[in-house]
Amino acid sequence: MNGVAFEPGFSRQLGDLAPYLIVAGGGLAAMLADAFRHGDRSGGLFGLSLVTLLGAAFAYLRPSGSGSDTLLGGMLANDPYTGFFGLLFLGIALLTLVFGAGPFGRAGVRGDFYPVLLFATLGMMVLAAANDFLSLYLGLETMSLATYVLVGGRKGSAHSSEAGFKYLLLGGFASAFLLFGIALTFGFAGSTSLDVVRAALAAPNHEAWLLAAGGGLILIGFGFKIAMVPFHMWTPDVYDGAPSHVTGFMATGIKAAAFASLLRVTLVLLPAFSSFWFPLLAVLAVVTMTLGNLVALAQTNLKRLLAYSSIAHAGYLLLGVLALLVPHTRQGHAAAEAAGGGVLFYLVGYAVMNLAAFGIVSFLGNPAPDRESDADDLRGYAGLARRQPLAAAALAIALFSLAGIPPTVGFMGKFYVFDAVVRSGLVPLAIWGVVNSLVSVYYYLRVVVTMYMAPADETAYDGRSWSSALAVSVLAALVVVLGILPGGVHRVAEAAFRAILG
Amino acid sequence: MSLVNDHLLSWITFLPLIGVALILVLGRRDPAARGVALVVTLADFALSLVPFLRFDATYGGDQFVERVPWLFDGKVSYHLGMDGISLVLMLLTTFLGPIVVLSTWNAIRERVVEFMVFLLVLQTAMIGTFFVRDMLLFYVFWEAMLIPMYFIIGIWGGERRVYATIKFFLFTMFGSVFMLVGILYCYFRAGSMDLAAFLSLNLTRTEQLWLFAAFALAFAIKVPVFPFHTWLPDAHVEAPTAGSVVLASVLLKMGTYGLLRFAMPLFPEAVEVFAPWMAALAVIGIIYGALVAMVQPDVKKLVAYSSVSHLGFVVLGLFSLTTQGVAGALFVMLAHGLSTGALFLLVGIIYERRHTREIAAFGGLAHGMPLYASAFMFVTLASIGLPGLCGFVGEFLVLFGSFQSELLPSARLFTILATTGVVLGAIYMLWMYQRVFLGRVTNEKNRGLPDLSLREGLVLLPIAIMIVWLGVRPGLVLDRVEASIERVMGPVTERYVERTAPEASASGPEFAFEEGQE
Amino acid sequence: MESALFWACGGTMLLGGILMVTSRNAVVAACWLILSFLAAAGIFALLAAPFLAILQILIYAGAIMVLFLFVIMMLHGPTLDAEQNHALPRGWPLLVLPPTVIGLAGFAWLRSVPGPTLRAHLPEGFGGAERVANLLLNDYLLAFELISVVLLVAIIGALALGRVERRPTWKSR
Amino acid sequence: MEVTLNHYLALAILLFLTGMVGVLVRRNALVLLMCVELMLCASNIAFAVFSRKWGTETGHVFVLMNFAVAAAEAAIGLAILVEIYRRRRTVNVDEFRTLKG
Amino acid sequence: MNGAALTWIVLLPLLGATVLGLLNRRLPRAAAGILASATVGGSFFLAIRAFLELTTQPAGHRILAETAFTWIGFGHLTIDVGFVMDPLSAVMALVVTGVSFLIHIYSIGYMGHDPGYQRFFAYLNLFVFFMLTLVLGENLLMLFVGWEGVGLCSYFLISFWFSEEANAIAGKKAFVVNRVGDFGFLLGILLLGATLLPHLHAGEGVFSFRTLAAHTEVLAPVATALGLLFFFGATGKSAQIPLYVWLPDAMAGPTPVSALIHAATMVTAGVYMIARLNFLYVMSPAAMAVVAAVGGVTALFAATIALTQNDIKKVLAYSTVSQLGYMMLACGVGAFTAGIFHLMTHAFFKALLFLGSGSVIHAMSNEQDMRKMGGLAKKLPITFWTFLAGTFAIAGLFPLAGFFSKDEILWKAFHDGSTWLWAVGAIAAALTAFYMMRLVVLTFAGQNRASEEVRHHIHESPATMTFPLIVLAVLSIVGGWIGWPHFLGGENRFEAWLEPVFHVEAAGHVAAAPGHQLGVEEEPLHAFGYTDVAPTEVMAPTEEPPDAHEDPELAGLEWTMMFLASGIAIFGLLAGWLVYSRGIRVADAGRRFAGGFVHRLLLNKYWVDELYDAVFLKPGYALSRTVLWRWIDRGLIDGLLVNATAGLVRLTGAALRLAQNGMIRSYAYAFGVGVAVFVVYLTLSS
Repeated sequence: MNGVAFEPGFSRQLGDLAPYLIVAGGGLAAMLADAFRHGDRSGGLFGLSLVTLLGAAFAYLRPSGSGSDTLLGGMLANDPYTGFFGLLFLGIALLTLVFGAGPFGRAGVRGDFYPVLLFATLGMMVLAAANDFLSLYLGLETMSLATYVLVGGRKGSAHSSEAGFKYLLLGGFASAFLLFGIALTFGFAGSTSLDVVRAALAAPNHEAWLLAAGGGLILIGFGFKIAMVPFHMWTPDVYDGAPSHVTGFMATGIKAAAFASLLRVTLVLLPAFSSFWFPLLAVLAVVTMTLGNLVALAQTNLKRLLAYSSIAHAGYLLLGVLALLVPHTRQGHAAAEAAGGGVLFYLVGYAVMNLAAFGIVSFLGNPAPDRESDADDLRGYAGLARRQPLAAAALAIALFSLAGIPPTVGFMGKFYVFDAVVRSGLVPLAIWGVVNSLVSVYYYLRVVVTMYMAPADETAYDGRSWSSALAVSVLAALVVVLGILPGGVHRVAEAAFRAILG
Repeated sequence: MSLVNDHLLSWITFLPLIGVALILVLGRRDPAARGVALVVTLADFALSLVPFLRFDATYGGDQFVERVPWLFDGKVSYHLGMDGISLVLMLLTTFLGPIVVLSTWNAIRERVVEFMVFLLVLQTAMIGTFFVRDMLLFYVFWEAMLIPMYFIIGIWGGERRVYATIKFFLFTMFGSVFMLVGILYCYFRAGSMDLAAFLSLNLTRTEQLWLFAAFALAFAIKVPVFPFHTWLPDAHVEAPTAGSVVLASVLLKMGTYGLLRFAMPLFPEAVEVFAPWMAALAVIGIIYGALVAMVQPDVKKLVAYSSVSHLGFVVLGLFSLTTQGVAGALFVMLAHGLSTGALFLLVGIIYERRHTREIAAFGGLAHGMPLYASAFMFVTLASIGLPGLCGFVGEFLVLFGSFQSELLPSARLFTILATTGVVLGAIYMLWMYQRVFLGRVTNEKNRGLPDLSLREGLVLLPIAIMIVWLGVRPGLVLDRVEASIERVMGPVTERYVERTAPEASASGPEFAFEEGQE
Repeated sequence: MESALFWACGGTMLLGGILMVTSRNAVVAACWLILSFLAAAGIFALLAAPFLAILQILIYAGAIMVLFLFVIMMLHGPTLDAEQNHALPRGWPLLVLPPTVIGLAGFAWLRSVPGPTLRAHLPEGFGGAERVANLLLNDYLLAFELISVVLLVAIIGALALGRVERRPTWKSR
Repeated sequence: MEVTLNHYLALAILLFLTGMVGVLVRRNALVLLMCVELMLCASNIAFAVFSRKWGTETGHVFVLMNFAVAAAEAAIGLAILVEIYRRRRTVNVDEFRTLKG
Repeated sequence: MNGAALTWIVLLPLLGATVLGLLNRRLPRAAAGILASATVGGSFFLAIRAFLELTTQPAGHRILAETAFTWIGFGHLTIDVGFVMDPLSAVMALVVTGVSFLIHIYSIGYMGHDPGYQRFFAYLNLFVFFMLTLVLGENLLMLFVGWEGVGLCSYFLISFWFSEEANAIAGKKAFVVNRVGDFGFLLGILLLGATLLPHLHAGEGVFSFRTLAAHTEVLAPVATALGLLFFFGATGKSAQIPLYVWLPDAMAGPTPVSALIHAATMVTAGVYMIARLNFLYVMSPAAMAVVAAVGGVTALFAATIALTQNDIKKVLAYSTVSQLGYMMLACGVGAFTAGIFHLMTHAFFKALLFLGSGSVIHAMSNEQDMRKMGGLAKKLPITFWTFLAGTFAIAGLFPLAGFFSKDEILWKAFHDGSTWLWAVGAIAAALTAFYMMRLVVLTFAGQNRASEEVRHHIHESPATMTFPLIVLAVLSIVGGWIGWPHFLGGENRFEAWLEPVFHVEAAGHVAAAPGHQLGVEEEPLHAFGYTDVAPTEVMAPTEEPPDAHEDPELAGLEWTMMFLASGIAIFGLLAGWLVYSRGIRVADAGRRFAGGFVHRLLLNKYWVDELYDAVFLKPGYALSRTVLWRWIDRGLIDGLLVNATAGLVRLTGAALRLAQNGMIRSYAYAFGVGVAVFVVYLTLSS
């Protein structure tokens, strides 16, 4: 029995493992540094984390050293898809760092924030790269556990603890389903490796029922993470209770990671999914976006509003996944590429615009990041356009983008996804999708109305942070730039997806 | 110079955006923003005269074409072009640009920088919409128009501005999202977003019906065609003067322009089926708009409903499916742009002085403000289609076209009903005029109001000149659009020629919804 | 023999579970759960997983449940006011409806498919510490490393969240 | 009657559902956490039985990992619970509802 | 002669109007009056020159044409801006410019103290411009431009004193009622265009009278529809039933306006149009019959109302309506020449009467109620005598202008129409004579009934006002002589002059004959005279003109009818004189006739205004306000479809929000339900 470590190419694999190693090492270092640091300043930790993230990003950008498709005996995939998402997660983490801690480590930010954030990022990276249900599960749990800590970790906040507990309990609940599903899949194929499962599916097998059930339960597990109805109930409460920068991290990172993994698993379990689960999934996608948008209409809390909007967006993204499940899409390679590339692009765009939004919510809550309430009450945004025109403009751009109005990245994302949906012949779904985005316009506009058209009142938020402002400005600019010139990113996304399409 | 020459349309489109950059660079100083906006819009107008002068009226296709691949290796491209139809509507837009800027001198005192920025962005989006020849790009410009207008109404509007602006936004979005699906479907079928590729599609009858419905809904809401019009009065009443002017003069034309440019040539078979329905809605709009305008207590609302009526003529002209009718429709678009724009400017002027638009609050204004009253009367006459002013030519051509239309079933009935709009138009406009301007001064507040100032006169004068010019020499427009209209309407009229030549085909004007999506 | 053991262990497990769910007192519930876990060790043993059986007792029944008991005691009052009289809320039949449906469907489904007998030949030392450890440190090296990260997160998290100075150090590798 | 894979699977399902019922009906946060543990344990049994079926220890590794995850989850969960208890003096999950709507 | 003469005839007044309008009060009052009069005078002068030039041409070639530019050119459709003068438009142009010139001069005095002096003249000049466009326009659409333009000026001038709400309302009413007529006119134009366009070459002016006349065979099938539509337009402008209601109200304008626009010129535009389109009408006996009937009934109807009115201008207004009915009657029986002849003479004497009444009103300090007048003959001698001349002229006393024209109409009605049309006309003539005499008696005879202060200010008007009176009085007396009929030994130059335009009169009867079809093979009738065909050939169908001066039997009949008509006129005049100067009791008895109902009926103008108000205006307003706006717009569309849908969506959202109750267990429950759905779905589908 030869272990992975003794494979001949292991040393070369190390180069490809560098991103994971760097982030893990950075996390450890941060943990230690936190333990031994003195005083309240955490500038060093910030620097360390920053360097870690940049280093990992750099490592991703290096050409692959091993030339192998998988790493560590097939546990992790080593393909552009992984790199695409890895870079996305690192970017998200970087921005979360800026929003959460400020440039020099904001006073009052606890030291554990840095290592936990890095570990969560590591979990996402592993999840996106996982080529084996074991690594998938562990990546997921690493990410989740770290996120529980981040969510519940606001000092002295009842909301934060409550959100953390809700997330943890329901997360554990969902993990159990996922785990059971993996068990059944394992029972079907005799291995947890995705490659083996794929091969087992190709061979004739009379135990397809195991796979069908297992696939369903896995879908439920992912459904929880991506906030698919009816597994979405945690989303608003947790988004609301978590510190704003963490909410941004969750809304963008976790969703992207879950979709990254879901797409990979989908492609593996495609026969089961498309024959068994397609109609139900279609219904749930429709219900997801509809419910998300409808309930968002009734919100007066910006974070909750964005939470419901994120549920709705999960619905749009699911449409892209559905397009993959349609038989003739699968046959036409280009159509499948369009669908996957669309979803990937959408995730990037969604990250950009949502981070911009949460970034603003986060820094408006300054200078007391740990106080009980965030800058989340819509009324506090009244007259923001007069007090902080830049922030208001950036938030407005982000919201228009979320609503899918050109020329923003949100529109292009919808365009790519709906294009794929229409190509797969799912025109009614596309119609329902656009009707939903119409409904969503209403509540996004309401926020803009409050910022631009309502008179300011005394309780209005007025936090400031130049670094966050800079980051948000860059993001807002990116929203527009990617809305006008999406071609490059989309090409990369398509290429990344092509890698797992096989 | 070739940098400008080869990209003339881009320059015209994006010059206002350069103005935006300039305003932002200069910082938050109001006078500078106003100045920059005025200079930029003037420059844009001047620049827009270049293609006007160099335009080849004998050629109906696109001129000054620019095409750069954008997405999907050029399946989606940055494709601009200009034919006669685009030319005249673009000129209307650039012509009104400086006028609108100038009209805000007193009306907009708060957040001037933002206002000018939004105005210029809007200008770019509107001009671009007339030029684009790529469907995705068209959709981008089409939707992008909403944002600045949304802010203009929402920030500088009246009491119920938020309701109005959201209504405006949602109504327009409501239609256009279906159009987006339609565009995507055509793209899927054509493999390219280029308008030319769409035009060469061979769609089945069922496809055409659905797609036309999707496109037409988007445009009908924007026009607005009855019964999708209710956003318009609200938007107009709440919008600041400049917003109303742009809204009425240019934005509404987007809908009819879209029908003409896209919905009709792309789906000729469906056009035939839908033409009677659209014409019926148009006629209803004409009469209904006029009747409802008549009973409005608010001057601006009255003018808004009159827009519904006028644009009914445009739609009727388009769906007369004759070149005369279409030319008339185009002309009404221009005429309505001028006259209703001027009406809104005039209403804005009195609103600045009195801070009300209630008809009942006025009376006898002609005593104190003879110049203003004369100007208002002049524009009123243009609006009700007095021969010799611009309104008549368009309405006449529309009616003429629709009356002799052979493609539109019961065209004559529609025309006869539409003609009553001529009577009703006179009723509501003159009645309003009588109540506002004539009679004794009953309200003391209406005494001693200053008459038109020099600036206000300057704002109105160019419009007045154009109203007369177009009324007396409509050839200015008609000559330039003739070839283009024939080309654009080609797919529709060809079918007729094809069909009448051998024998009549069996297709009746029934909906084929039950056939469903293939 | 195997059959009897299965029914005994399985029955015990299920009983423990049900009693845990229905007992008002959290301490009692924890005890029932421990019973259930102990029985689970038996099941593991039956399934040729001796290593798992041992760890089940050590970690689950031992460490984790001790932690639970510890926290229960710390949080004063093992029984909730709300659950003073009945562990189950009113309307619980409605609440257990979805699990019941799932269960019925599951059983219908299990009955409809043939159940393979578990008599496959197993290699020597199957499920023993050595073989498992070998696998863990070779093929699943990544998992092994990752689980350490998970535990690390748990440690940091628990430290940061709970502010309880003495954290469960027993969990370190 | 011979014990087949389906019997073990049925046991796992039953245990899983028992845990699920517990999550649905109980109000004591601690019991809720325990119920989740029971559900994880049920999954572990499923893994073990499939490992037995295929004669591979992959399932065992999975179960092993699961122990650690369960422990980590319990640790964090309890830590949060302690924090909540400090503020609210209750572990009744029905009262954890300041966030809603 | 300068080629641009026609254009200048039209443009001169526009020039004046522009200068006056732009400079307005910056222009000295004197200069304004002179400028306005001068431009119209210039037009008059040019019109005379053009007319003289026309007379030098042979009968079939009396045509002057100028095309300025193509107005609307699109595809096949060409509409030019151009002017043309043929015998008919020459007559019209002369009448228009001439009378306008006189009235401009009159206005210098009459409006002397009005603050809106310059504005008044601007409008007046603008009116002349549009009227000349109407008359001289080369095509139907130009006619329409003028048609609309004069309506607009009429609107301006009626509501000239806009301080009075009533004046403003009257102006609006005039415009709107005219627009109702225009509805028909426009439809006629559309039908005409649609019918004609497919038969034309590119560049051929589709509405050009020349084209129309050349394509009568194309128009024949739709002639009735066209005739009726155009006539509907004419009922608006020329104040016929049912659209006459605006004209009496239009008396709210200054008196010169009433004289010029609402008596002499604009209101006759409808008659002119029908005469101009005579070739169309002769193809449709039905349309002709309608025209005749409506004209006759209007003549009688308005005359009865005029009997009871007390406002001096109102009497004249109804009289105008009545006289316009005469003209229509003439056109309707195919006597276009007679109609135009009466148009001209009417322009003279009705302008005279209005100006005279203006002089009276001026003298009476703007009093218009005849009951407060009386005995003015001595104080206003010029006014009185000229007014009397006008009265006799309108009554149709030989040999005043009215006699010839009215007699001709009655004769034609009898001869070419029917006895009942003649009877209607005759009764109307009697009534006309009666109420005119009533007016003269109440105004000029007896004692003055005005207040002391008013009486103190009574004085004869200045020369600028009396001069036009005198000129018009002379014209009213001698103006008819150019149409001295053959049977009285005259030559009827007027008829001869218009011959080329109306030569189809006879042909019309041919066409009207049952069973006769205007075949394509037949030489089209070149009514407009732009034909290349030699005049003799053109005259071919009219070898037998209906003058019948060679037929002694007809002449005898004509004599009889003439005496009858004159007798009627004299009877009416005498009756009026007797009733109102001596036997007031007789008048009282008349008032009490049939319980006073008839009197009330007439005094209230048959309640037609009230009827229209109740049938059209009020329901229309209520429909618009309540049903369309409140119910459909706000209620149905905005309320139910838009806001209610939006509200429903929001409500659904709010309701769904309740599910998010914050309880972990319910979240888990939702999760569990979801799982159950999955499982059940799987069970069912496998």
